Amino acid sequence: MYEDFILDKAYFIKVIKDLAEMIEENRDYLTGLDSEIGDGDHGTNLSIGFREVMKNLGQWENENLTVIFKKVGMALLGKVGGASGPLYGSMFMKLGEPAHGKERVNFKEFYEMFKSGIEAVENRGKAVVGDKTMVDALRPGLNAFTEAIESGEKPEKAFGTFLERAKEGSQSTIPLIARKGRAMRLGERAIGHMDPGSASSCMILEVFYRNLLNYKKNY
Amino acid sequence: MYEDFILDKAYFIKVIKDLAEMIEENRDYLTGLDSEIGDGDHGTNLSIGFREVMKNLGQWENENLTVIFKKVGMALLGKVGGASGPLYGSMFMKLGEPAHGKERVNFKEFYEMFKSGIEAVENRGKAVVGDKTMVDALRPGLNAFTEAIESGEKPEKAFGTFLERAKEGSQSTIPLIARKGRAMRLGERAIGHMDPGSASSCMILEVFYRNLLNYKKNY
Amino acid sequence: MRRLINDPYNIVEEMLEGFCKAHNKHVKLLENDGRVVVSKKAPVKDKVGIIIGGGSGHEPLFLGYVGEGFADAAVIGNINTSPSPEPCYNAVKAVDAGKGCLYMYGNYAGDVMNFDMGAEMAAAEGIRVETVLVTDDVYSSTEIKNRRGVAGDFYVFKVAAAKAALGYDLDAVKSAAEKANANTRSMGVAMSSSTLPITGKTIFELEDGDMEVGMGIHGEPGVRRTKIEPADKVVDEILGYILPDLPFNEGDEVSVLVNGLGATPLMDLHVAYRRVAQVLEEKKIKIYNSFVGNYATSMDMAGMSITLMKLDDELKELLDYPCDAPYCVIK
Amino acid sequence: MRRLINDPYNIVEEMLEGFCKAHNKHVKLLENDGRVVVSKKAPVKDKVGIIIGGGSGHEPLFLGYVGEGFADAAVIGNINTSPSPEPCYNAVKAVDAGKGCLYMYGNYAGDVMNFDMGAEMAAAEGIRVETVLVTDDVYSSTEIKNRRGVAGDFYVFKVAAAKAALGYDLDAVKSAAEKANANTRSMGVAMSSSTLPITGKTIFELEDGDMEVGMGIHGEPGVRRTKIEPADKVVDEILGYILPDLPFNEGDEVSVLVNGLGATPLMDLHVAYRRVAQVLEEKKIKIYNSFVGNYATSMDMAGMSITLMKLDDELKELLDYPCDAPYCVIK
Ligand SMILES: Nc1ncnc2c1ncn2[C@@H]1O[C@H](COP(=O)(O)OP(=O)(O)O)[C@@H](O)[C@H]1O
Ligand SMILES: Nc1ncnc2c1ncn2[C@@H]1O[C@H](COP(=O)(O)OP(=O)(O)O)[C@@H](O)[C@H]1O
Ligand SMILES: [Mg+2]
Ligand SMILES: [Mg+2]
Ligand SMILES: [Mg+2]
Ligand SMILES: [Mg+2]
Repeated sequence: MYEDFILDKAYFIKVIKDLAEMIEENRDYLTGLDSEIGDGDHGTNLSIGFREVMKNLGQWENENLTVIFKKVGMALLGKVGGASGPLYGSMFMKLGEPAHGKERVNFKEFYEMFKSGIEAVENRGKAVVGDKTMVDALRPGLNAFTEAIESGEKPEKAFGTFLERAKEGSQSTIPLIARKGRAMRLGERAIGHMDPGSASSCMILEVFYRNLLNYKKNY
Repeated sequence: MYEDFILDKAYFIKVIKDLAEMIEENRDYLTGLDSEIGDGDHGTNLSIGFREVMKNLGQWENENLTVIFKKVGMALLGKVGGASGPLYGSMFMKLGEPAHGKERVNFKEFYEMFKSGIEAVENRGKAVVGDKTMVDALRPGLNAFTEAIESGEKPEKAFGTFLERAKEGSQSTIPLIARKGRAMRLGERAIGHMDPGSASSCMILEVFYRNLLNYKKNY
Repeated sequence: MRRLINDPYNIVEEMLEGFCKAHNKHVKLLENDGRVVVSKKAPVKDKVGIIIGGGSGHEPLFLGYVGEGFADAAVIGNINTSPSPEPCYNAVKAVDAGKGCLYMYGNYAGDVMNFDMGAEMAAAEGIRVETVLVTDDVYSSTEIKNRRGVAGDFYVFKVAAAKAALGYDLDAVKSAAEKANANTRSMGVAMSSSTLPITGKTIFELEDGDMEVGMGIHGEPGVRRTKIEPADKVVDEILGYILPDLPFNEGDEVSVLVNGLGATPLMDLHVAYRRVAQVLEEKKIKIYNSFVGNYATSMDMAGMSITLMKLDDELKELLDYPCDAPYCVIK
Repeated sequence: MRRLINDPYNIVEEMLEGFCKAHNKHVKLLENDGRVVVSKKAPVKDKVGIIIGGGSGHEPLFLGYVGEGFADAAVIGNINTSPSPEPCYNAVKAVDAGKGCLYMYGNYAGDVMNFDMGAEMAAAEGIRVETVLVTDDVYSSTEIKNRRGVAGDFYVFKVAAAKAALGYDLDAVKSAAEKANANTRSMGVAMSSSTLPITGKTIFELEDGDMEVGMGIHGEPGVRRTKIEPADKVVDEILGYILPDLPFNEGDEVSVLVNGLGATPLMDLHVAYRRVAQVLEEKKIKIYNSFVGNYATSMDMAGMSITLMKLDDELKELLDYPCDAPYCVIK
C-alpha cells in the first residue's frame, strides 16, 4: 500500500509555499507565545526564514527533493539564527535525505523523511520529551506515526495520528517547567504557557497534512 | 490717606509665605500653560525658587524689608535660572528698595515698590506690552495703579484695579503672536494660548491683594 | 513615568555628584559652586577659558564635553532651564588664565539673560568674557540670529575649544566659534516628549505613532505633526531644509552628526545615517567624518536630529584636534 | 511604536550599511558576508583573532567594539537572535592570523548552537577556535554556567582583546577572558519593554510606572514587578544581589559599569552611579574606574544595569590597554 502512494514534487513545492503563507499568518501569534516565556521573536524568526525560502524557491524547483529540502534548510539555518534557525534548519536539511536524489517519494519514504528530520532536531538541540521544547510535539508524534505505519494504517490516517499526537504533545508543554531554551531560566514562571516551538512544529505538520488530504483530489 | 496706611513686616512675611504656597498649588497649572507654548517648566521653575526662599526665610526675618526682598530676589535669581529667574529675581530685588531699609512702609511707598520692581522686569527683559510676556500683565496693571493713586482711590480699591487690569492684560496675551521668550519661535502657533509668565504675575499680585484685604482684620 | 530618580528637586545635584565621581579623572565640581563642572586641568596656562552651559536634561551636552582639549567648564542649570548668573560668573573665575574666556551656549532668551549677567560680573573685575550663541536649528526662524541652538553646539564647542587649546587669543577663538556656527545647520524630528521629573509628566503630548518634524529639543513645535514616516523619508525631508539653507553645494566637504534625542536606538540612528550618506553622495557632497549617537539629548525623548558642518582646512584641523572629555575622546 | 525605520525586514542590513559607512575609519563589512563587521586592521599579524557577536538590538554591543585593541570582528544576528553558523565561520576566515580565534558572546542557547557550528566548520579547515561564554547576570540562575550574559560582555571582551593585542596565544587569551568573566557580576532593572520593528509591538507589557528588578535584556523575567521605586532603593537592591554573589569584599578594587538599556537618560544613570559609589565607599570597596552610559542596550528599553568587575593588576592593565573602536576609545 505505502509503495503505491506516491508524493511528487508538486506536492512538496505546494507544501513549502503553504508553509511560508502559514508562517506569515501565524507570525504574530507565535511571537506572542514567545513573548510569554521567551524573547518574543519566534514568529518573526520563522517569517524571516521563510521569506528567504520564497525568494529563492523558483530557482530550486528544477532540483530533486533532496536538494530542494537541503536548500530550504540552509536558507533557514542561514537567515534565522537563534535556536529555531539551527533546529528547523537541520530538520529541513535532513528531511530530503531519504528521497535519495529523487523527484518523488512513496509513503514509506515520506515517513522516513520525518524520522530523519526529527532526529536531526534532537541531535542538534539535545532536548528530550519533557524539556518543554518542540521535541515535546515532534517525538511523541513521530512515535505514533511509526506505530501507525507498523500496524499498516492508511496513509492519511497514519499522518493524522502523527499530527494529533504532536498537538497533544504541544498541549502537554503548558504545565511544564522548561529545561532547555530561553524559558529554562524562568523556573516556575514558565508554567501555564505553551512552548512556542512546539506550536510552530504542529503548524508545520498541519500544512503537510492538509496537502496530503487534498492530494488525491488535485493530482 | 496713603501715609497713614502702614504695612508692616508681618504683612510682607505673610505674603512671601503665601506666595510660596500659591506657587506649589499652581505649579502644575503654570507648567501646563508653559507646555503649550514654551518648554513646560514655568511652574517648576518658580517652585524651585520659592522652595529656596522658604528654606531661608527664617534667617532673614530679622532684616529690614529692603534686605528681605533683596534676599528673596537673589534666591530666585540664583536658583531658578531660565527667563523667569532673572526677571522675577530682578523684580523682587528691586521691590524692597523704596522701603529704604525700614521695617514698614506706607501705602505710597508700597506703590513705589511695585513701580520699582516692574521697571526692573522691563529693564532686564526689554519686553514691551504686546510682546506676549509678563509685561503685558504688569505694565497695564501698574499704569492703572498709578492712575488710581493719582486720583486718590482708597488703597484696597487702588490695588484691586492694579490686579484687575493685570488680569485683563494677561487675558490679552491669548490672541497674540509672541515677540519675546521661547514662544517667539512659534509664530502663529502661539495664538490662542495665555502667556504663562503673565499668569504667574497675576497670581503673585493676587497674593499681595488677598493679604491686603485681610490686613486690617489681622493686625 | 519611566525614570529612575530620587527626589526630583535634587535630581540635578545628584546627577552632578554622580558625574563628578564617575569621571573624576576628567572633571570636578567647583568647590564654591555646585553648578559648575570644571576640568581637572583648568585653568590652563596661557589658554583662553572655554565655558559652555545651559539647562540640564541634554546630557552628555554640556558637562560631558569638559576635559582636556575641550571645554574648561560647564555651567549647569535646572532641567531645560538656563543656569543663573552666579555660576556663570564663578566659572569664569575658576578657569580664566589671564587671556579671557569665551561663553558658548544655545541661543535661548533665558540663557542670554543669565550668562550676560555673569559676563557683566566678570567684566566688573576686569576679566574679558566674549559670547558666541549657537544658532544651528534651521527651522526655528528664518533669521539666523533668532535661531535656537541644538546639536550643532557640539561642533561649535569642539572647534572653538581646539582653537583655544592651540594657544590662540580670545578674538581668534571667538571667530573660530563664529565660523563653526556659521557653517553648521541642524534639524530634528521628535517621536515622543520627554518626562519632567518634578511633574512626573511629559512636557507635551505626542501620541504613540506620531512624529513632529522640526521640533526643538525642549519640545518647541516644528513643521507639522503626522504619522511616523519611513526613516528615509524623514531624512530626506530634514535634508530638504538643511541643504539649501547654508547652502551645502556639490563639492563641499562636511562633517555629519546624526544625533539621538535620548530614547532612539543606535540601530535607528544608523539606519538614518545610511540615508544621509546616500543623499550626500548623490549630491556629490563629500563626508569628511561622522558622529552617530546621543550627543545632545532631551532626556527620554524619542527622536533624532541631523547636523552638517561645512568644512575647510581650518575646521577640519580643529575638529580632529585631540580631546579627552568624559563623552568625547578623539585621539 | 516610536521608532525611525524603513522596512523592518531590512533593518539589520540598513543598520550595518549605515554603521560601516559612518565608522569607515574603523570597520568594514566583510565582502562575502553582510553579517560580519570586521576591523580595518584585521587580520592582525601574530595576534589571536577576537570575534564577538550575538543578536542585534543591543547596540553599541557588539559591532561598536570592533577596532584596534578591541575585537577583530563582530557577527551580527537578527534582532534578539543569534547569528547563523555561516557568518560565525566567515568571521574566523577573515580575522584568523594563524594563531586561532576566540569566540565570545553571552550565554544563550541559540548563540551556543550557531557559534558551535561555526567553530566546527572552522575546525574542519584546521583553524582552532575557542569559546568563552559570558555569564555575568547574577539573577538569571543560581548555577553560574547557566547564567546569561548582559553588560558584563563589555568587560570580558575588553580584557581578552587587550590580552590578544599584547601578543599572547589563544590559551592565554582564553584564560584572561575566563578570569574576567569569573570576576564580573551584573544585574539590571527594566522600566519598559523594547519595540520589535517587525511586529511594531513591545516584546512584553510593562505598565507605565512599573519596573521589574532582575529582568534580562531580552525581557526575561526578574525578581518581582513593582511600582518604580526611588533610584537609591533600586541600586541598593541590585547591589544586594551582586555584592554577596562573587563576593566583593572590603579591600577589593573594582571597575563599575552603570549601563543604560536604551531609553534611560544619562541623568538617571549618574544619579544611580552616585548611589553605587556611596555604597561601595561604605563597604570599603575601592572604585578603580567607571563607565556610565549605553554599553549594552535593548533598543528603546528603559532601564539600567549595574556591573562590577573585581580587579587585580593584570585585569587593570588589560582594562586600561588602549583601544580605538567606534564606541570605545581608550587612550
Ligand atoms: N535545545 C533545544 N531543543 C529543541 N528545541 C529547542 C531547544 N532550544 C529551544 N528550542 C525551541 O526553540 C523555540 C524558540 O525559538 P526562537 O524563539 O525562534 O529562538 P530563540 O529562543 O533563540 O529566540 C522554543 O520554543 C523551543 O521549542
Ligand atoms: N524678555 C522677556 N521679558 C519679559 N518676560 C519674559 C521675557 N522672556 C520670557 N518672559 C516671560 O518668562 C516666561 C517663561 O518663564 P519660564 O518658563 O520660567 O522660563 P524659560 O522660558 O526659560 O523656560 C514667559 O511666559 C514670559 O512671560
Ligand atoms: Mg525567541
Ligand atoms: Mg519655560
Ligand atoms: Mg525653561
Ligand atoms: Mg531570539
